[in-house]
Amino acid sequence: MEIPYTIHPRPDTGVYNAKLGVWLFLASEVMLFGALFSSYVLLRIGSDSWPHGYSILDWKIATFNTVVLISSSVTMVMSWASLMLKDFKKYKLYMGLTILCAFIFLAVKAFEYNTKFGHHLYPSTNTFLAIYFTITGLHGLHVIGGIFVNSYLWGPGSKMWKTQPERFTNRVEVAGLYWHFVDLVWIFLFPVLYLL
Amino acid sequence: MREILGLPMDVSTHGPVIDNMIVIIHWLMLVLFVGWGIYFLYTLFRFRKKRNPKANPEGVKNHFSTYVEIGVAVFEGFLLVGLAIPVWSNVVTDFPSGKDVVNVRVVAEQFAWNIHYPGADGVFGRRDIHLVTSENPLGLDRTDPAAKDDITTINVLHLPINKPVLIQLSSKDVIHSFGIPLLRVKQDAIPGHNVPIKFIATTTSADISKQLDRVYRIAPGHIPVQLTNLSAKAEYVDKDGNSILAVGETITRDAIDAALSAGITEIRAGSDNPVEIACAQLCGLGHYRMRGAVTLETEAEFNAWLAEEASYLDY
Amino acid sequence: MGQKEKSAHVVTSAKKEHDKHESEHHELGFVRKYIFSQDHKVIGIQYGITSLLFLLFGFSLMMIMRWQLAYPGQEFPWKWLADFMGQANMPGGIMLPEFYNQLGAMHGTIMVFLGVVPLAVGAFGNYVVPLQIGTIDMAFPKLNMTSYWVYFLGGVTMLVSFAMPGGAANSGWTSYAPLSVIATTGQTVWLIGMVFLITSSLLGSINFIVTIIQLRVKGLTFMRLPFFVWAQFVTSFLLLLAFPPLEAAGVLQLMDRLAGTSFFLPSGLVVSGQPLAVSGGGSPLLWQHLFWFLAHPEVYVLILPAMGIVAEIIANNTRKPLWGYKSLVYSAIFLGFMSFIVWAHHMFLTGMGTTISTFFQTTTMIISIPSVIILTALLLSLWGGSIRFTTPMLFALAFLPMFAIGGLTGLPLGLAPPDIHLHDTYYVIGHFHYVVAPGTIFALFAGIYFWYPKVTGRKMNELLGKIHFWTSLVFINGVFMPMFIQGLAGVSRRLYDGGAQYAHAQGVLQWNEFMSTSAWLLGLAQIPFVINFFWSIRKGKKVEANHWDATTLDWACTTSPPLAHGNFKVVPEVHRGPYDYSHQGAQSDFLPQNQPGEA
Amino acid sequence: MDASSPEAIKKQVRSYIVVFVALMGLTIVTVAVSTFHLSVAAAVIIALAVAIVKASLVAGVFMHLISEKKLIYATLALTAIFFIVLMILPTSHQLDPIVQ
Ligand code: HEA
Ligand code: HEA
Ligand code: CUA
Ligand SMILES: [Cu+2]
Repeated sequence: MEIPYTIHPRPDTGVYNAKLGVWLFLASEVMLFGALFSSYVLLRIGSDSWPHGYSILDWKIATFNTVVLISSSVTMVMSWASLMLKDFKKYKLYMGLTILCAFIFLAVKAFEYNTKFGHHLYPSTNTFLAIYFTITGLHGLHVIGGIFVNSYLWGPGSKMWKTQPERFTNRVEVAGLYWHFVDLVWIFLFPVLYLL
Repeated sequence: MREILGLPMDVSTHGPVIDNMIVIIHWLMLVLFVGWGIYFLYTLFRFRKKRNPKANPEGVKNHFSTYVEIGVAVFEGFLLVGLAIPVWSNVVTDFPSGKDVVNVRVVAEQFAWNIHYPGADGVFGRRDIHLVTSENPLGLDRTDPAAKDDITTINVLHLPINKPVLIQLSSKDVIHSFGIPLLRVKQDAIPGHNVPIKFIATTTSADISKQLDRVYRIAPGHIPVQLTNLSAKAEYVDKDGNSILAVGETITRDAIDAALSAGITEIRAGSDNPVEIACAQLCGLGHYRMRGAVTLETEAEFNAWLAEEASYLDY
Repeated sequence: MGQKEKSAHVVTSAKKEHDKHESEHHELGFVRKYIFSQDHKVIGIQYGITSLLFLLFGFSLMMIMRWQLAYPGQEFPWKWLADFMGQANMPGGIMLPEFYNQLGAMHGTIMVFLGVVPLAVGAFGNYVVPLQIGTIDMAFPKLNMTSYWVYFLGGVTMLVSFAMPGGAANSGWTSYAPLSVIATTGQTVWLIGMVFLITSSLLGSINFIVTIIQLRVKGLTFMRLPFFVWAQFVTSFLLLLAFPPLEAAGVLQLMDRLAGTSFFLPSGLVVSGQPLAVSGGGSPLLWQHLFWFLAHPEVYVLILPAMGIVAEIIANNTRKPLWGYKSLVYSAIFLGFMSFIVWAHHMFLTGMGTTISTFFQTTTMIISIPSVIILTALLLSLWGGSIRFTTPMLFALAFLPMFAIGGLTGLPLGLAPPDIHLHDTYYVIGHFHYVVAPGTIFALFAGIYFWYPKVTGRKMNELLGKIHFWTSLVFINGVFMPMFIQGLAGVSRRLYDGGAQYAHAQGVLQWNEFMSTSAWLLGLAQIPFVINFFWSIRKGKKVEANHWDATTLDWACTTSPPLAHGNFKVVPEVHRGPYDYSHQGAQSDFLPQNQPGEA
Repeated sequence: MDASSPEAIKKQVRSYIVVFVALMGLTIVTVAVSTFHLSVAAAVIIALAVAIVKASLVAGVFMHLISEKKLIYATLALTAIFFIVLMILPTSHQLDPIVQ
């Protein structure tokens, strides 16, 4: 016997298992980042003075990274749409672009960290930098996680397209939900850390 | 109920209200527990399989339990609105000020209570963490004019009775909790925070000590008393009529040995320092011994003590 | 979800592959079958054994501590054990305060995160939930396996922490900053261990929620779910949404410890006479908020599955439906919801103004109402029953008054003014042990005796079970009842010498010896259980698949159902509510959920 | 209409492009606004408002939330409530301490 609803939605709930699963996972992620944002608010309100993000951090480079991450979100959803249109070649292209964008994002982030360290700005320097490094670091780990998942789906995992195309499309959709969430977190991180 | 619960003696003006609440809630708990307990035991007896081989799936039909639940909810509502909220608000607002108030600062550290009186000028002197040494645990800057007359002690807190006391509580390192069970006072001492506490004590330590004594069993190799300031409340003599312990005399290990060899196994004794600061928050390996002694005394005695302490300061 | 659910068919495409997979299943080697198994039943048993061992370990730590509490500063009587714990911890057989604090922190951590939750959720949830909803496995078997092994890793990490320089974590299970930030290396290991345990719980809870929502068989509407499944369902949501903030807090504390940040360190700290060289600007209370945001819901994670087990056993052993099934379900949901907004009742004495304390006092009083309703419903379920006093039933029955004592003593703590006197005294210790030990642990014992025949096909011995029950009941009260007396007298918790220093404690100190003796006797009282547990695997009385004449689907499948998705030969279909006992006009006194027809 | 038909997907793809352009535009808006150095309150409100709009676009369109099932909404609503609790309560404790 097989576990039901791994591919097709259950009629009364309207979703397949993995989709519900990933949304629940994202719910827990909301609480994870929520706690960090809450810490940010509490520490900022409790502090005597708080630096403006733009006076310490490089908002230009971060704007560039925002553009990169948003673009990767679009390519991600396009890769799924390509599968829905049964165009595997295009899927490969868009997924490849998504992964590329993720790497660019990380490279820029690494460069940013490096300049900060070069100026002797560390997490231990002050609370602002502490929270900056912690949240962006955690976000960066999520990006790395996304790279692993997406690379698997781009490379070895894509064999499934031949045997179980529907299931594979579902997998890409689920990975996409996660990836958009990573983008969504950055959409808040960017103004909160760099612009305020 | 108060006696059954074994609440310690209460020597503050706001304490009785808290005790009352504790008592009232325990009445509620008792009624609920005994009521349901009787029902519970009766049901187990009445509906055991032997007596009731066939169950009746209908079960209870009446709404009695709903009324009980509503009753509990209403009572809790009353406790909340009628007592808890106003009492708490009373505890944390309207802090006394003016000349009549005894101002003390308490700074906790691992594992001691640093007590700081503002001295004759009524102003606390400047403190600086870089001045902290083992002689000057508060980091008091004695060059500050306001600090010159400040009195500091460690683990020794003297307070007058019948006068409003205002304590400013903070901590140097980790979180401690400033608890004085007999005064019904407890407040976490959190580094980076400064929390005011207010109370009025009603009884001197000497009077409390007179009222509080109990019998200690003594046995070889098993001395229950770790307290240095425990003194006898009765006269103990050996067979020959030689005094082992006189009233008010401090109990030593030697005295215990002597008493044991005289066949005495119980000693009535009381503490000279019955009012204590007990650290209530885990603060490290010395948490268990982070004890301060509070001496409640008359205003005259208190002022005399302050004067004596001030005389040790060389300014 | 409506009463009339659309049919839930097994997908046809799965059938095509059926044969192929069937052959695969027979080829599973020992390792895949029993160690890295993906079958929910094996995983459930793995969780069960591991968590029972941790419970025993956590209890042993406490029995050692109780020696120090009864006879402060005296030499430990068993030299080999003192030697085993090391000269650094017990020089000359005398326990050091540092070591006492380690034992306390680890007792709390192990009992909560490695003992009770994995047993209640990991073991019972895993084994029973898929069976009760009539499905063949959890929704994500690989994930299920992962969560067990991550839990295992977390457990090993916690054990390893004892070998760190300075020993294990010693800042209490609450790990309040700044104490925990300046603590020895053990704290870092504790944090890493917690990250593992949190990850495991998150994976597990996602799996449970998806399983319960998606894999219920045809006819099993939400309002026909056994209460146990409901309890697990609500529990999973608590784990899912409350744990991440602790994970965040753990990351922040790791940063404070390893990267020199000061999230929880305010400016101007002076530790051991030296100004602490950190940037400062942090908040110690931030840790407390994030910790209790998890830890309060966590206590309902401890109690809800226990209530679920007790409900199943009461319905079965009274031979009648649960009284007020709907109110039980709604109360559990409401309880779960409210448990997210009461947490600061652990923080009344951190300096709360009137407004915020009013909020938390009010929510705390509100949350006690659903507990009262659940308990009332369980008590009323007894009325009119035909009560069989089997061993599981005895434990389930004892749960009721024991939980009542624990719950009722929560009330004075929930109001801020009495909490001034009672906070961080032994009264609190008494309060929560009554809910977790004679409460939850008893319910878990009940569950073990109840589902043992399902797992092994044999019954545990009734006589040994009854000896276990009565001795445990007596001694566990002997341990915890005097705590209220000490607490009311004002004795603080976490005292290395049990309060021997304090004048106000002198009148109640004599209880320490009594409590310790009771704790050791409670330890002895577990021997019949352990013997029974292992002896019955081979020698217990053989019983049929539905030994207790129960109605829920877990009893509709065979004894120890075949592994690898083999729970049910035919997918069952559900036709009635979960507890159709003593149905009027029916021939037998129970109608299984999958029995068609009106009667 | 079948949401997975090629026509429907193609229509969706067009909406992805629109959203992409909108997201880029909004990014420029936040950055531009931040160069005015408004008061903290105003800056926070504008930045958060823009971020929320952007996030809704991503969640609504890219994550298909606008056409998602009730079950997912319920889960997210629950999460949203506790998220708000988490954001508000710790800080309100900080803002209501015991002071003289
Ligand atoms: C399973 C765990 C569990 C449960 C269910 C509860 C339930 C409750 N708890 Fe408890 N609590 C803990 C575990 C638990 N607690 C732990 C672990 C701590 C300490 C943590 C630490 O500091 O280390 C703690 C601490 C704690 C505190 C902090 C105390 C302090 O530190 O000062 C408070 C304060 O409000 C509190 C309140 C409550 C309340 C109001 C309930 C309510 O939900 C209770 C409602 C129940 C009832 C009201 C009972 C109903 C009874 C009847 C209807 C009678 C029936 C009679 C018969 C059957 C005879 N708890
Ligand atoms: C779920 C939680 C849980 C449980 C079940 C227990 C169970 C017990 N606890 Fe614990 N305790 C805590 C959670 C728990 N505790 C916490 C959180 C703290 C606070 C820590 C801190 O201060 O930070 C604490 C603190 C605490 C203290 C206070 C220490 C102090 O303040 O200094 C004491 C003192 O006596 C104590 C005693 C006991 C005892 C005697 C039991 C007994 O009831 C134990 C009974 C156990 C069993 C009966 C299990 C037996 C298991 C088996 C027999 C398994 C058999 C195995 C196989 C078959 C394979 N506990
Ligand atoms: Cu200071 Cu405990
Ligand atoms: Cu709580």
